[in-house]
Amino acid sequence: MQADEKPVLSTRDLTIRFGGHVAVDAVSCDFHRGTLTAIVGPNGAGKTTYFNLISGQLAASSGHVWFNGEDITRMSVADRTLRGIGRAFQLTNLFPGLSVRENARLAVQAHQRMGMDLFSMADSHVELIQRAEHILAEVHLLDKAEQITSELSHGDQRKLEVALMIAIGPQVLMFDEPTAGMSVDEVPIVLDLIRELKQDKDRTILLVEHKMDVIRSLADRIIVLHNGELVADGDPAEVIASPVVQQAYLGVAPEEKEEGAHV
Amino acid sequence: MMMKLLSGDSPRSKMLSAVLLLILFGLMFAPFLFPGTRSLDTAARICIFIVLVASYDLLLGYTGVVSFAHTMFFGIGAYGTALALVNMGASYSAIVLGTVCGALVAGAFAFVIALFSLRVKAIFFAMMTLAVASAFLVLISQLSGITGGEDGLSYRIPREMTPAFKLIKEKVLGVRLNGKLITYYVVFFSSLCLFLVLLRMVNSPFGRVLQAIRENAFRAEAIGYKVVRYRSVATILSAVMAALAGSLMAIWLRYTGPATTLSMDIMVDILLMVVIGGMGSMYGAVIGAVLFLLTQSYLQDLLGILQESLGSLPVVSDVVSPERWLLWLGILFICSIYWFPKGVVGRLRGT
Amino acid sequence: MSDSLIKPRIERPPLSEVIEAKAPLFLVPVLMLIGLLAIGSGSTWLTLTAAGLAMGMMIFIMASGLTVIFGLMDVINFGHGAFISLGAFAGFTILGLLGGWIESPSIALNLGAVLLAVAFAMLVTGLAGYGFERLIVKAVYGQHLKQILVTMGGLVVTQQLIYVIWGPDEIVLARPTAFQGSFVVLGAAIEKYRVLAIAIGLALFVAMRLVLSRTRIGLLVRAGVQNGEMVEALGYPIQKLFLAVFMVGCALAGLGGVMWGLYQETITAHMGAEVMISVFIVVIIGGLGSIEGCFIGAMLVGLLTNYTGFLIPKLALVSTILLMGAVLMWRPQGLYPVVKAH
Amino acid sequence: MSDALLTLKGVHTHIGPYHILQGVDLVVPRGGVAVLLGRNGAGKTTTLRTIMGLWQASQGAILFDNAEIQKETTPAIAQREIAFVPEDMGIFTDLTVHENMLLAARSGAIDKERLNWIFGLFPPLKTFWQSAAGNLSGGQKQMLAVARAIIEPRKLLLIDEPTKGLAPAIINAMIAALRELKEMQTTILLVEQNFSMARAVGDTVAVMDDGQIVYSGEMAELADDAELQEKLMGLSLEAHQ
Repeated sequence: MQADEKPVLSTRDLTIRFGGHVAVDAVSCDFHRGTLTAIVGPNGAGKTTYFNLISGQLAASSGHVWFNGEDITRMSVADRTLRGIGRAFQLTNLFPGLSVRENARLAVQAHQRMGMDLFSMADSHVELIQRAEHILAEVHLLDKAEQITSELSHGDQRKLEVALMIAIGPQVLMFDEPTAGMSVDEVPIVLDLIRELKQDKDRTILLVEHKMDVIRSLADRIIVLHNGELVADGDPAEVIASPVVQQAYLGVAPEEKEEGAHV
Repeated sequence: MMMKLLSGDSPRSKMLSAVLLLILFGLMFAPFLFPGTRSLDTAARICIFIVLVASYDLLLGYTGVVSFAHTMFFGIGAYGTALALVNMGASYSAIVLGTVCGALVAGAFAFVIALFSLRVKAIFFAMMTLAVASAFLVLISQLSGITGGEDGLSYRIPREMTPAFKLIKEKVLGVRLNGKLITYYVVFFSSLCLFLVLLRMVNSPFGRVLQAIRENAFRAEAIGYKVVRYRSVATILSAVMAALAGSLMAIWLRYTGPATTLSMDIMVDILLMVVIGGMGSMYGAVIGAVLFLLTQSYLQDLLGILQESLGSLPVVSDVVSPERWLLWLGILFICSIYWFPKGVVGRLRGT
Repeated sequence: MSDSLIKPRIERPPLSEVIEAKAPLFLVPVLMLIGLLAIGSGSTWLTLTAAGLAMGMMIFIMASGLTVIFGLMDVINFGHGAFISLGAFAGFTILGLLGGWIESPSIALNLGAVLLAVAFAMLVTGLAGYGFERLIVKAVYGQHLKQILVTMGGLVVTQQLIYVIWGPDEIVLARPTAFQGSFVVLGAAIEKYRVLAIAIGLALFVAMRLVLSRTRIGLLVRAGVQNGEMVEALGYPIQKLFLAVFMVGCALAGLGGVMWGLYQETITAHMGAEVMISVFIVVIIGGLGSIEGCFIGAMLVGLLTNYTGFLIPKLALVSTILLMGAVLMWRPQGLYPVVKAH
Repeated sequence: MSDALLTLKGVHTHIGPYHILQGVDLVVPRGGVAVLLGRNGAGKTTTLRTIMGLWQASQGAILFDNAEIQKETTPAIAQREIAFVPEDMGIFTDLTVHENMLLAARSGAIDKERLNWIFGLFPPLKTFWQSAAGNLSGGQKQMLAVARAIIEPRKLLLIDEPTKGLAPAIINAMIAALRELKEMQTTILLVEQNFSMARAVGDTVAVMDDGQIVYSGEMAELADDAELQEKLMGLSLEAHQ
C-alpha cells in the first residue's frame, strides 16, 4: 500500500441518522488503489449502511464521499456507478426473467452508455455481446449463458452478481457478504474469483465479511465498525487481536462486574 | 431482410407465425377479401388499434408501468389532426401539421405527468393518470367552442381520400377503387410502419433497458441506468405513438369526438387487448386487437343467435345477451392475468 | 443499573416542525376564505360552501374505505367504483319498493325508507366485497401491477353484472319528500339533503376516528398498517382482519353510492367509476392510507369544485387536478401519508 | 423427551433461492434458558422465524408441547402461548406504549400487578406510558419489545438479539429481566451474538454455523472452555496476541 498516493475513495465524517438512531457515525476512511479492505463488525454495526452511503442507495445526513478527487455525496446511484463504483449486493439482485447473457449484456451496455439508443437492434452490437461473454467466462458462467437467471443455482447467481459488477468497469468493487447463504462447495469459487480480481492492481476492493479465515486470507487491511463508529483500522492480524474487536464481538466489559456481584 | 424488418424479434412459434401472417394477409387485402363498408371499417380500426395497443404495451408490458392516460394521448393526436382540418380546410398540409402538433403536445403532456409521478409507486401513477385523463375528457367535452363538445368535430379530408374520388372507373375484383380505398391503405401502411418502429424500439438497446427496469428497477439503477429518465422517455414515446394512432383514426373516421377517442371505455378496451393478447410482446398487441375488435363487431351476432335459442330462460338469456359480451371478456381478462399472464401469444409459444 | 443511560428522555420537536405538521388543518378555512373573497356575495358563498361540504362528505365516505384498505393491506381497489354503483342500485331497489314511504310527508317513514335502503345497500356491497376479496384480490396481495389490472377487470365484470340484473338504463328516483327543498339561512338557500349529507359524513368521520382510536379492532388496524407480521406474531389472524376491513370498505362505498344516488336523483352502472376520479384525487391529496388526510382532501375537493363550478364552470374538475398538483409539489406524498408512496 | 418444550428435528428452510436452514436439530428444555449463538448469517434469526411460522420449513418437524406446529400459521402458533421478540423489535411506532402493551395482552386487559412488576424491570415504560412508541430511544424500544412479550405469562419466549446496538447499562437491565423471568420458570430461547450476555443467562447453548447446529451442550461447559469458544466463535482472538 502506498500511503503517499492519493486515495481512490474516501469518506469524511460520513453520517446517517434514522430518526434518533445514528446508523453510521462520522466515519472517515481512505481506500487506496490495489488494496483489499475488509469491513467487519457485529450485526447492526452499520456495515451495509456504510456501503449504501458509498454507492448511493442512501443519502448521507452529513459528511462527504470523495471519489477520485470528486465529491460524489449528492450524486445518484447511476452516476456513481458510471464513474466506477461497482457493487455486488448482499441479497442477490439480478434481472430474474432475463437470460444470463442478457443480464451481463445490459451491464456492459450501461458501461458503454448505449442505453438511449432507440433504433439500432440490440443484438446487432456484436462487440457488446462478446464483451459480455468474455465477462461471463471470467466468472465461469459462459456455459450457462442461455439460461434464464431465476433458474440458476444460488451459487451461480452470486457469480452473475459479480459479473454485473465487473461489467460496468469499476475501479472500486464492493462485496457485501459474498459467501452468505452459500453451500460449502460454492464458497471457494467465489473466493477464488475475488482473489483473481485482486490481481489487478488498478482495482480497489471493499469487502464485508464475517468469516475470519476468509478475511485473513484475502484482506490487506481491516476496518471495524461498531454501533456505527469506526473503532479500529489496520493490519488484519493486529486488528483481529485488538481488545476493541474482542469487545465488539464478544460483548461489553461492565458485564464482568455484574457477574461477580451475582455469582 | 425479413429479420431486420422484425428487428430480430421473430414470432418463435410456427403457430404464431401462421396466425400473424394470416392477419397481415387479411388486413393487406381486406378490401378485396371482405368487401363491404362494415368490414372495411373493422379492418381499419384493427390497424389503428394494433398501433395503439402496441404503444400501450411499450409502457405496460415492457416497462411495467400502468397508465390510464393512454386514450388521452390518442385523443390529443386525433383532435390535433381534426382541429387542423377544421381550421385550415381539407389539405394535406393540415393533416401533416395537425399530426405533428398532436404528437408534440402528447409528448409534452406525457413529460409533465412523468415529472410528477414516476418517482413513486406504480399505484400512485395509475391513480394520477386516471384522474388527469378523466379531467381532460371533461374539459374537452366542455370546451365546445373549440372542440365541438360532446358532439365532436366533423370535417372534410382531401378529396382524393374520400369515396367520391374514383381512381379508375372499372371495378377490380368486384371492388371499386375509390378514395376510401386509398385512405384504407394510408391507414394500413402507416400502421404497419409504426408497428415496425415500435418493434424496433423494444428490441433496441433502449428497449432492453426497459425490460431490465421492469424486472428489477433497483438493480437497473445500480448498473448505471437512470430509471426515472428511462421510464419518462418510455412514457413520452408511448404517448407520441398513441397520438399518431389517434391522427390515423381522425383521418379514417372524418370525425373526432370524446366517445371515439377519449372515453374510459376505450382505455378499458386497450387494457383488455394488451392482457388477453399477451403483455410484453408486440405480437400480443396484434393478436389482442384483432381478437377484441372481431369479437366486438361479430360476437354480438353470435351471442344474438345463442340468446334466441335460449330465449325462454330468463337469467341465462340476459347473461348471454349480445350487449353483455364485455362481461365475458372481463372474465377472460381476469382469468388470463391469473393463469396465462403471457396471454394468447404466450400460449401459442407454449411458454 | 445506572440510570443515566436509561433516563427518560423525549425530545420536543421545534416549533417550525409543529406548525408544518398542523398546516394541512388550515387548508380548508383558507380555501373557504379565498372562496368568499372571489365570490363576493355572502349568501351565494354560503350556499356554495354548504354544497361543497356536502359533496366533500359524500366523497369522503366513498374514499375512506379505499384509503383504509390501502393503508392496511397495501391494496388499491380500482374496482371500488363498482361497489359505489352496486350500492346505489341495491339501495334504489329498496326505495323503489317503498315508494309509498318516500312520497309520504312523514319524516319518520322517509327516514325509515332511507335507512332500510342504506342498510340493504351496505349489506349487498359488504357481501360483494367478501366475494371480491376472496376471488379477485386475495391472490395478488403485494403485486401492485397485477392488482391494478385484476381489480380493473373486476370493475368491468361488476358493471356488466349490474346491467344484467338491473338492465342497461339509468334509474331516476326523486328524493324522499322530507329531504326535498331547502332551508333559508342568512338569506342563503341550503338544500335539506345537503345538511343531511354533511351530518352523516361528519358522524361517520367521528365514528371512524373513535373506532380506530378507542376499540381493539381499531388498535389492530392501526398496528396492522405498520407491521402486519408483528400483529400475526402476537397471535391475531391478520387475514381475517383484512377481509373484515375490505368488507367494511366496500360497505362504505355502498353507503356513499346510495347517498350520491339520492343527491343526483339518477343512477347508472358507470356512476361509481365516474365519482372514483374525485375519490382518487382526494386519496392522493390526503396521503395514501390516512383518514384525516382523506377527510381534509375531500372537503378541499368538494369546496373547490363548487366554487370554480360557480366562477368558471368549465374548469371545475380541472381545478381539482391543479389542486392535486399543488399539494404534491408541497408534499410529494400527500398531506398525511401513512404509507410511503416510494 | 418429556422435559423438552420445543424440539426442532432436521428443519430446512428455503427463502427464495437461499437454502438458509440446512437441517437444524435443536432442543429447548422446559423451564430453562437456551441460547443460540453464532455469527451473522449463520441462520439464527431464520430459526426463530421458522419456529414462529413467519417462514415455512420446507422439511423437518417442529414440536412444541408434543404437538407438531411446522404447518400452522403464525397466529395459531402464537396462540399456543409463544411470544416473539423479533430482531427489529416490531414496535408499532404510531401507537402509544400503552397501546402496544394492550395489543400484546390477548385477554383484552392488562393485569395490573404484572404491569407493576414490568415497570419495576423497565422503569422508562411507566414514564412514557402514554407517549408514541416511536419517540422512545432504541434501548427503550427494546424494553418495550420484551415487555410486550411478557405482559401475560407465556410458555415460551423467543427473543432475537435483545442487546443489539444497546448501551451497557441497558444490556444489564435486560440481563436482570431475563434472570427474573428465569426464576419464574419461563422457558426462553434467546438468540445472541454477545457472548457475555449469553453466559450470564443461559442454561444450555447451541452454536449455529452455515444453517446447522455445530455444537450444543451446557452453557457452563462452554463458558469454561476457552479453546472451544475460540473454535466456535470463529474469532481466534488469543491466537494472535
